Amino acid sequence: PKEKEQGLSGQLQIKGSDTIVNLAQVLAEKYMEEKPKVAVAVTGGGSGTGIAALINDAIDIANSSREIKESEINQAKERDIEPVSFAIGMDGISFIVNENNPVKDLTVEELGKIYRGEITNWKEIGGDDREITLYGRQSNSGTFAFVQEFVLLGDYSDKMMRMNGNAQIVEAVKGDKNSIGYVGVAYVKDENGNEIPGLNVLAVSKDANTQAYSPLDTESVKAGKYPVARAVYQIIDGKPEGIVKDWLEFVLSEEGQNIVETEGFFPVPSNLAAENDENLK
Amino acid sequence: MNKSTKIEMNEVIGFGLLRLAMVIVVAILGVILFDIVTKGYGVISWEFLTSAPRNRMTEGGIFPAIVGTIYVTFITAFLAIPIGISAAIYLSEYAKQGRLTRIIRLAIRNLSGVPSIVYGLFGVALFVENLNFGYSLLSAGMTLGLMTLPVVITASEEALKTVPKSHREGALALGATRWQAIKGNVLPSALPGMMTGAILGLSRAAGETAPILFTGVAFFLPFLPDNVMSQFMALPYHLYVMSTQHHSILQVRPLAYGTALVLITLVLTMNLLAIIIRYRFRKRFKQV
Amino acid sequence: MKNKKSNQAVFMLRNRKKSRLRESGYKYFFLCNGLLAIFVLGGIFYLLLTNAWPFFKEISLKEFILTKSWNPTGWNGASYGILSMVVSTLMVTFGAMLIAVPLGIACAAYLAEVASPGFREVVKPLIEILAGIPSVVIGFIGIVVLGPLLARILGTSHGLNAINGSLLLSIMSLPTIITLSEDAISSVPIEYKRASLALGANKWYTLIKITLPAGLSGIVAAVMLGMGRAIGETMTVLMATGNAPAFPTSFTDSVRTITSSIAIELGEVPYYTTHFHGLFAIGLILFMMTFFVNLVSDLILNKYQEVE
Amino acid sequence: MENGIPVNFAHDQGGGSIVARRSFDEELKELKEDMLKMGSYVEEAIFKAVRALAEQDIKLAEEVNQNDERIDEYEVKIEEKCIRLIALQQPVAKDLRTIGMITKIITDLERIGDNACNISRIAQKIGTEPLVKPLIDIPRMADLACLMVHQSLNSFVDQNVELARETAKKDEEVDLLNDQIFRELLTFMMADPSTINQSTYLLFVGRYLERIADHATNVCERVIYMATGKRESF
Amino acid sequence: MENGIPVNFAHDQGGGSIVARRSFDEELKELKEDMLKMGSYVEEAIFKAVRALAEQDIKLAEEVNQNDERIDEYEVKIEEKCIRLIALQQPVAKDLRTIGMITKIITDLERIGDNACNISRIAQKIGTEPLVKPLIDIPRMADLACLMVHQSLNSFVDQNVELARETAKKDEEVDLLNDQIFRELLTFMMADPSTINQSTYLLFVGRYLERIADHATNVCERVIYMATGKRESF
Amino acid sequence: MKTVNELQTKILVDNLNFYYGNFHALKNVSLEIYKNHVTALIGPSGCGKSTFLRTLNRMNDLIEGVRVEGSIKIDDRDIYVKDVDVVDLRKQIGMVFQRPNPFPKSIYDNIAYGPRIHGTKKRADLDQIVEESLRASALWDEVRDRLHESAMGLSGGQQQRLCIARALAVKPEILLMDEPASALDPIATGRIEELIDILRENYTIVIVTHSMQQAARVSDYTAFFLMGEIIEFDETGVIFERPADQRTEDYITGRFG
Amino acid sequence: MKTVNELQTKILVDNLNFYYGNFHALKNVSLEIYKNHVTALIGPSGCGKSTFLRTLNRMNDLIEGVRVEGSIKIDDRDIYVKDVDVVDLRKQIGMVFQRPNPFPKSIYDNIAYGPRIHGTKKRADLDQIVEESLRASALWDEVRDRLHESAMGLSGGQQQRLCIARALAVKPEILLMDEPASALDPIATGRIEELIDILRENYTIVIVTHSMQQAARVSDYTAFFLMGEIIEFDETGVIFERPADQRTEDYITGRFG
Ligand SMILES: Nc1ncnc2c1ncn2[C@@H]1O[C@H](COP(=O)(O)OP(=O)(O)OP(=O)(O)O)[C@@H](O)[C@H]1O
Ligand SMILES: Nc1ncnc2c1ncn2[C@@H]1O[C@H](COP(=O)(O)OP(=O)(O)OP(=O)(O)O)[C@@H](O)[C@H]1O
Ligand SMILES: [Mg+2]
Ligand SMILES: [Mg+2]
Ligand SMILES: O=P([O-])([O-])[O-]
Repeated sequence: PKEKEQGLSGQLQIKGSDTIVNLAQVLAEKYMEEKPKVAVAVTGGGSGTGIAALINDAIDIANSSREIKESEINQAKERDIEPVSFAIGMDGISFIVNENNPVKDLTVEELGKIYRGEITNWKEIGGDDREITLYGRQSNSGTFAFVQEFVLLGDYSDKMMRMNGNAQIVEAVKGDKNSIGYVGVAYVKDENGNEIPGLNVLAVSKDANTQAYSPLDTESVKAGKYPVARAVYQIIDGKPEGIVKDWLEFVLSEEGQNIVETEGFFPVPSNLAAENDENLK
Repeated sequence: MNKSTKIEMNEVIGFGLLRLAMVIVVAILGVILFDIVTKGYGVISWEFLTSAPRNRMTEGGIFPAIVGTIYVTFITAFLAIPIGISAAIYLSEYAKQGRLTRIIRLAIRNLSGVPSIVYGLFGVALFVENLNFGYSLLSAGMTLGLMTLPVVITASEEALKTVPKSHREGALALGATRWQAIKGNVLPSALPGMMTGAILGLSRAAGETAPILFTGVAFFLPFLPDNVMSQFMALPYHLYVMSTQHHSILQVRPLAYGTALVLITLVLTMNLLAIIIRYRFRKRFKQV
Repeated sequence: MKNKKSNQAVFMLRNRKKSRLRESGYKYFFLCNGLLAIFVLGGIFYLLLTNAWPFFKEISLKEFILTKSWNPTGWNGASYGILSMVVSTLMVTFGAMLIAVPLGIACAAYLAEVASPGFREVVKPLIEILAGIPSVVIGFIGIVVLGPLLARILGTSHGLNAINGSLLLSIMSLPTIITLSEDAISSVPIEYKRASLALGANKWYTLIKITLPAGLSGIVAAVMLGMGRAIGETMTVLMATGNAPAFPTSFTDSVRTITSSIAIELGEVPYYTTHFHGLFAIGLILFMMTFFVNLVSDLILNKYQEVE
Repeated sequence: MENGIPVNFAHDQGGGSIVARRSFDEELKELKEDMLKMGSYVEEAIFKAVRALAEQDIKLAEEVNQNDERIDEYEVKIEEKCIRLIALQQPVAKDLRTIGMITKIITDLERIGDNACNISRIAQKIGTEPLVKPLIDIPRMADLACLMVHQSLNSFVDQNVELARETAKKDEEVDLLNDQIFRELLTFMMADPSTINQSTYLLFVGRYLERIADHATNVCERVIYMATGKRESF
Repeated sequence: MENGIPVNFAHDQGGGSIVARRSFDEELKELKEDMLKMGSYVEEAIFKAVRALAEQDIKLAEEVNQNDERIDEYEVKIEEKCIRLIALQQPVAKDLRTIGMITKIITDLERIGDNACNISRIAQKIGTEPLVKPLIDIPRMADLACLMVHQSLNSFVDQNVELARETAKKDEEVDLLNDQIFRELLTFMMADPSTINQSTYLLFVGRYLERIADHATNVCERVIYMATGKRESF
Repeated sequence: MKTVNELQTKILVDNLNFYYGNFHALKNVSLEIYKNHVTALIGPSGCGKSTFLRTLNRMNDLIEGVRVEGSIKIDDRDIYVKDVDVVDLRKQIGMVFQRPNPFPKSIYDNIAYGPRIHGTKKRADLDQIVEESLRASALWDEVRDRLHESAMGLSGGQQQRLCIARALAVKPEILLMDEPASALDPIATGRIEELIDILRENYTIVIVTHSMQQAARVSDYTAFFLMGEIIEFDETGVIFERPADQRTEDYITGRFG
Repeated sequence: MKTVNELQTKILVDNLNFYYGNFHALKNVSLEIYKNHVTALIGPSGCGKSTFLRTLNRMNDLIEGVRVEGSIKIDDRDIYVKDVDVVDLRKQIGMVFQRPNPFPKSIYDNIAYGPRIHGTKKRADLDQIVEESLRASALWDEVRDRLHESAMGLSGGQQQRLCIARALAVKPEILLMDEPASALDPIATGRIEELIDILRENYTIVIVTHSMQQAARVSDYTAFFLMGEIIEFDETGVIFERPADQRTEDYITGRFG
């Protein structure tokens, strides 16, 4: 009976998305408070890394800030791995510039041009006469992939500096007047949900004719008005069982979703929540 | 007289340049150490050293990383030292001049030049994949062990070489077998030197990141590894994470400095140990 | 006397097969350990090669070497060219050597020839300390101290570029160059210097004309080894060079070296994909580059020891 | 001993460490002993020769003749030893002077021996033919010469300059005796030409003894020179 | 030369490299030359002494006496050189034997010189007192002795064993001459006792010349021994 | 030099040829080494003296690519036949090297080393052996009070005598010495020579030296080597004073080449 | 030994004291060194011979913490006063070391090194100096055909003569030699000694040696050092045969200590 009280015991290996690594870590800390016999290991490295590790059967849960690709599913299946994705929250990808940059909003198309290297000077889009320095993530990043898929629709400029993590981009942008970068929304907010100093979060509009929204504007993101919002996932192998199941239940519970929100993300929208429930059974 | 003053001038200028170079190098070292020590010092506390990271790693300490580094270094040592010393004994005591020996030596020298990231690749291919050790202390430790091997071999052989040939001949001429001569006359004299080399090699291993990156190190582990198949945290990787990937780098920068300070303290303590051993070893030989 | 006779030539009578067997046992045990070095090196080469092999089945060597861009996740299909990263690597290394070689040799000369023994005793361990500083720490310094500093000095918007990498790599390779060059200079027999001084040459002249030339091969070998270290260094460049995969055109460009490419991408790739094998292919190239450098320094060192 | 390290502990008994150049010092000592031995043979030769003459003992004279060979051999042997020692041990300073001295002293000794031999030959020639007069001065001279030889060697061995001077001074006495004998014999011969043959022989004997004393004086002079660095003439 | 390296090129003229032990060989050569020089003095002394006797030239006799010192000094000098050379250069084998030989030969030479001196002293003692008979055999003996001395030295320098043997054989001749002189003088003395004094002196002269020849023979014997390793007795 | 009535052959070398790879280092060397005598090997540098010495205790076995032909018999037993135990052979034949090479241990442990590896374990036995050996090498009085101090603290000459003591401690019958005094000053050299003089009574000694003078001072027999051949072997006195061969003469008089 | 009518003082050392830190290495040394003569310095190891030799060309200046008192005059000029040009001084005083130490350059460059640093640049001049120096050191004939080969390929004795030639090339008046033959074999030693014998005609030579025999072979005057003091200074013959001081006698006869 004592065992039951104390709950499950064992290890949980989580790896992947850098965007949500901190979220996962906080979740893990909280979870372990409740289930002290469970040890949760969290490792970053990027969504691709996590998925790769899952495919390589090295971990229990992969964090991903993008959907798993078809090709990855196929690879996984080749190895008898059955990836099942759970959306655990929403993220608005935030494009950021230095605080001294007069540019306040851009269209998705402009962003695409900037990152493809077609626009190289801020003056082309209403800024000062400065060459643009591009900061982005590395190819293992889900954010990288997401932006490529939904914003660029092409290749990143090879002048883009591939930073190792969201935070590094934030730091770089703060220090670089010419910069533009993209990070998960959680990285541009402080504990109280306010914009952190030293940078501007650009408002993004779908096209020249629509209104631009800021990812800091929770409501519009939730409402799906922010054009570069995405879900973030945890992917597991097969049906959830045991600790994994327990963990996912915790994450998707109210408590879990509160943490998601305090960490700067947005809770799982209902359509996805239903899918999750389906998968959890 | 004129000419000789000219000569003096070139001496003054030349040595001035040399001195300047020295100052620059020492200054670099000074700046690095000063920066890390002054900024890291404030963070160091008992709690920092003995607790796990908390609250998105913005609080708490680096205990699992310290322990992980120590564990992985031990595995490295277990692999590299016995093999390294044995190989050195072979080379210095048994090997005959020949193609095989030449190849072994060449292999060792090249191994020591192989980039650490290539060891990482090798570790992934061999330990993680082929031998199926997975992401674990064992994979990482073995990878580091192989990387350290050439350092230990070279240093041990060097130490063996400082033992005069006459000690061996003296023993053999008394009717000692080869192993007796090595055990009784060569190893005792060479041991401190071997230890020096081994420790230097290990200190390098303890500070390495690239080889463990894909073989077993974890971003966050709230617990200590309990067996060799566990993942682990390590100081260098922790520092890497804290300075490039953390949620809010600026917020944890003091912790990063603290980690850097602990890391270099660990590494430099090992170095210092090696230097001290060597110094005493040299002194002993000087008496000779 | 009789007694003595029977004692004579005992060496004939005993035949210690057992102990001889044991002796050769020891020998073979140690031999195995020695052979391990070959196995490891061979193993590295073999695994690199076998893991790179599938890659070369898909991508021709020519394409691999001559294509500038390395973009396995390219929008219009992957491209696997290492030219940019090889050039970046060489550039950063070259820059590092440009700084480290004169500085290192000068320091070595200072330590060996000018410094008082007390100073030397203090500074040599310090240099070793410099060697002992882990590369992440150096990279960290590159990000937090050197990067902003460079940005200010160069007037660029950021400091994560080839110069930063070169400077950090020069710091990484300085200890190697200094210590080995110092050894080479110190091992120049003092008799040479004495002779020169006794002929009325001053110390500077002696250093330039006698000591350095006499130690040259050792110094060259030291430089080569330092270079090897710079080429193979991973974390520092990964953290401090900006990692832009573009073909570099100047030292203020951000660059991505071979090592950082591997370090970045190895984590993300699903195993046994073309990309995965491609990383082993660039690992192989890196391995061969350092192998070559080491081989050359080895040859120099060997020759130098022969002369001695 | 069967089980122990076979060794000669002789040199260890002193309890101290071996002194430097032990073997050289020993060889030098041996050399001096050889020289003294040779000296004693020479003295014996003089003594016996003169007795053979005085007592007309032909056999004794014969013996002296034979022993002379031994003396000659000794000289050769010692001289070779000296040269060998110099060549092998490279002595310098006092050691070298000592060995140099010995090579000279043995030459003197050998010549003394020759003179003794000459005397014994004369004893043989005279044979049993009655002596022209009983020999008194000649034995006295012989005793004196013997003494000189003996003392000169001692002065060398002990490095005793005083003794050397004293001994050298005796040469005068010998010379006087010789002159006396010469004159006496001349008188004899003139008085009785039939004694001429024998007297002539005896004249030679005197001359020989005088030469012996001269050689002993030589030795003394050398001892003095070696010790003081000054050449004194007697 | 002011600007050049000051140097003595003498040794370079051969065009080849310096031969090993050049200085030692030179010193050895010098030593031999000294010995020959000493030999020539000795020959001169014999010659002059006998002439002084025959021609009753007291001044010449005096000269011989004085020159004897020179001979003695030569002996000392050469002997010291020999010892020095052995001590400094550690010669072995033939070199050592040669030097050893020289030390012995000069002893012989010195004794020959002494004998010559003795003769000249006798010439002084006889003074202008008319000679009992014109000297014929004595100069002949002297010539022979001189020749022997000369040839013995040559045989040494040239390592000529044949010459040494031939020379040594002459000793017999000298001995015969001496016997002849002895008998002759005895007859004289018996016939006329007033000649006893002078005759005795001349007896001694014969004896001295005979000794000279003996010494020359010694030298020859040594040359033969050195070359052949065998002792031949003459 | 002692003239000895009865010469017993201790080592008989017959037609020995030795090759380092293709280099013919010893050519048809035949030699008798007499019991309780000192035999000196002289000859110009590189003539094969050390090589020859090392063939006697098979130290050359340690070098690669060497080849031995001919026979060496010690006490009538060939040491180059198959089943000879080299370890025992070396025990029987002590060796002293050019440079004093004490182990960096205490004086006591240096000497006890040999007996220990050959099985003597008891302290009392070892004590006795150490004392005997040190006495035999005329070092006892100098070191008796510091047996447990490091041997490295001894002077060069003392170290060399220690090495001799170390060799004696395993009770060899033969002592090989390769230029044992060449690293020593004249005074220390003198002591070593005296020691050899004492040891000759109980051991058969073969000594390599560069100096004819030294050979003459210490040895009874001398062999002159030239380019791997023995040119002359005779009593030392003969070699020293009247060598038979002109080449010997040239070498020892310093007129070589 | 040559007896010389008129002795000219070349170096006058007056009451010289030398300290290594607190260690008093030379004590009240006074000595005259005569022009065109060879002066030998002998004495036991550590007595200060080398130190003294190095005070003469101020090579000791290179050591830290040393102190010199007293005066050394060369040709009546004090070399320890302030404005002495040490470079010129060393040019005037050649030095030859214990171990042959040719530079790892060609024979030619070795010898041309000194003249070059002192300003001779013309090839013809250098050629001449090289030939002259090599002739003077009796090496010309042996190396004339291989001037541009490495000096390291010469034998030890040749190397030492090369070092002498190198010293001669800067046209010194004085040659200091610190045990110049101690690393050489007897034959090479003999050649060096002969060379000294030739050079004495034109140079003032000071030579340190450990061997009284060598001193006696090559030198005219000898100074005996003991614990930093000059115990005796006299003509070599006198020191060799009848030294005045018992300590000298004890040292040279090998009965020291
Ligand atoms: N290990 C080896 N391999 C090849 N040749 C060798 C070896 N050892 C010696 N030699 C050669 O054998 C010859 C004889 O060498 P050895 O050492 O016996 O000479 P040595 O007479 O002792 O000379 P030294 O007096 O210089 O000691 C030399 O020509 C040497 O070069
Ligand atoms: N650089 C130095 N620092 C301190 N002491 C020194 C130094 N050089 C020499 N000495 C000491 O000075 C003394 C004299 O040394 P020096 O080298 O002149 O002796 P030496 O007579 O040449 O001896 P050797 O014959 O061994 O060459 C020695 O006691 C030595 O220990
Ligand atoms: Mg040898
Ligand atoms: Mg010295
Ligand atoms: O770190 P990512 O969320 O961009 O994969």
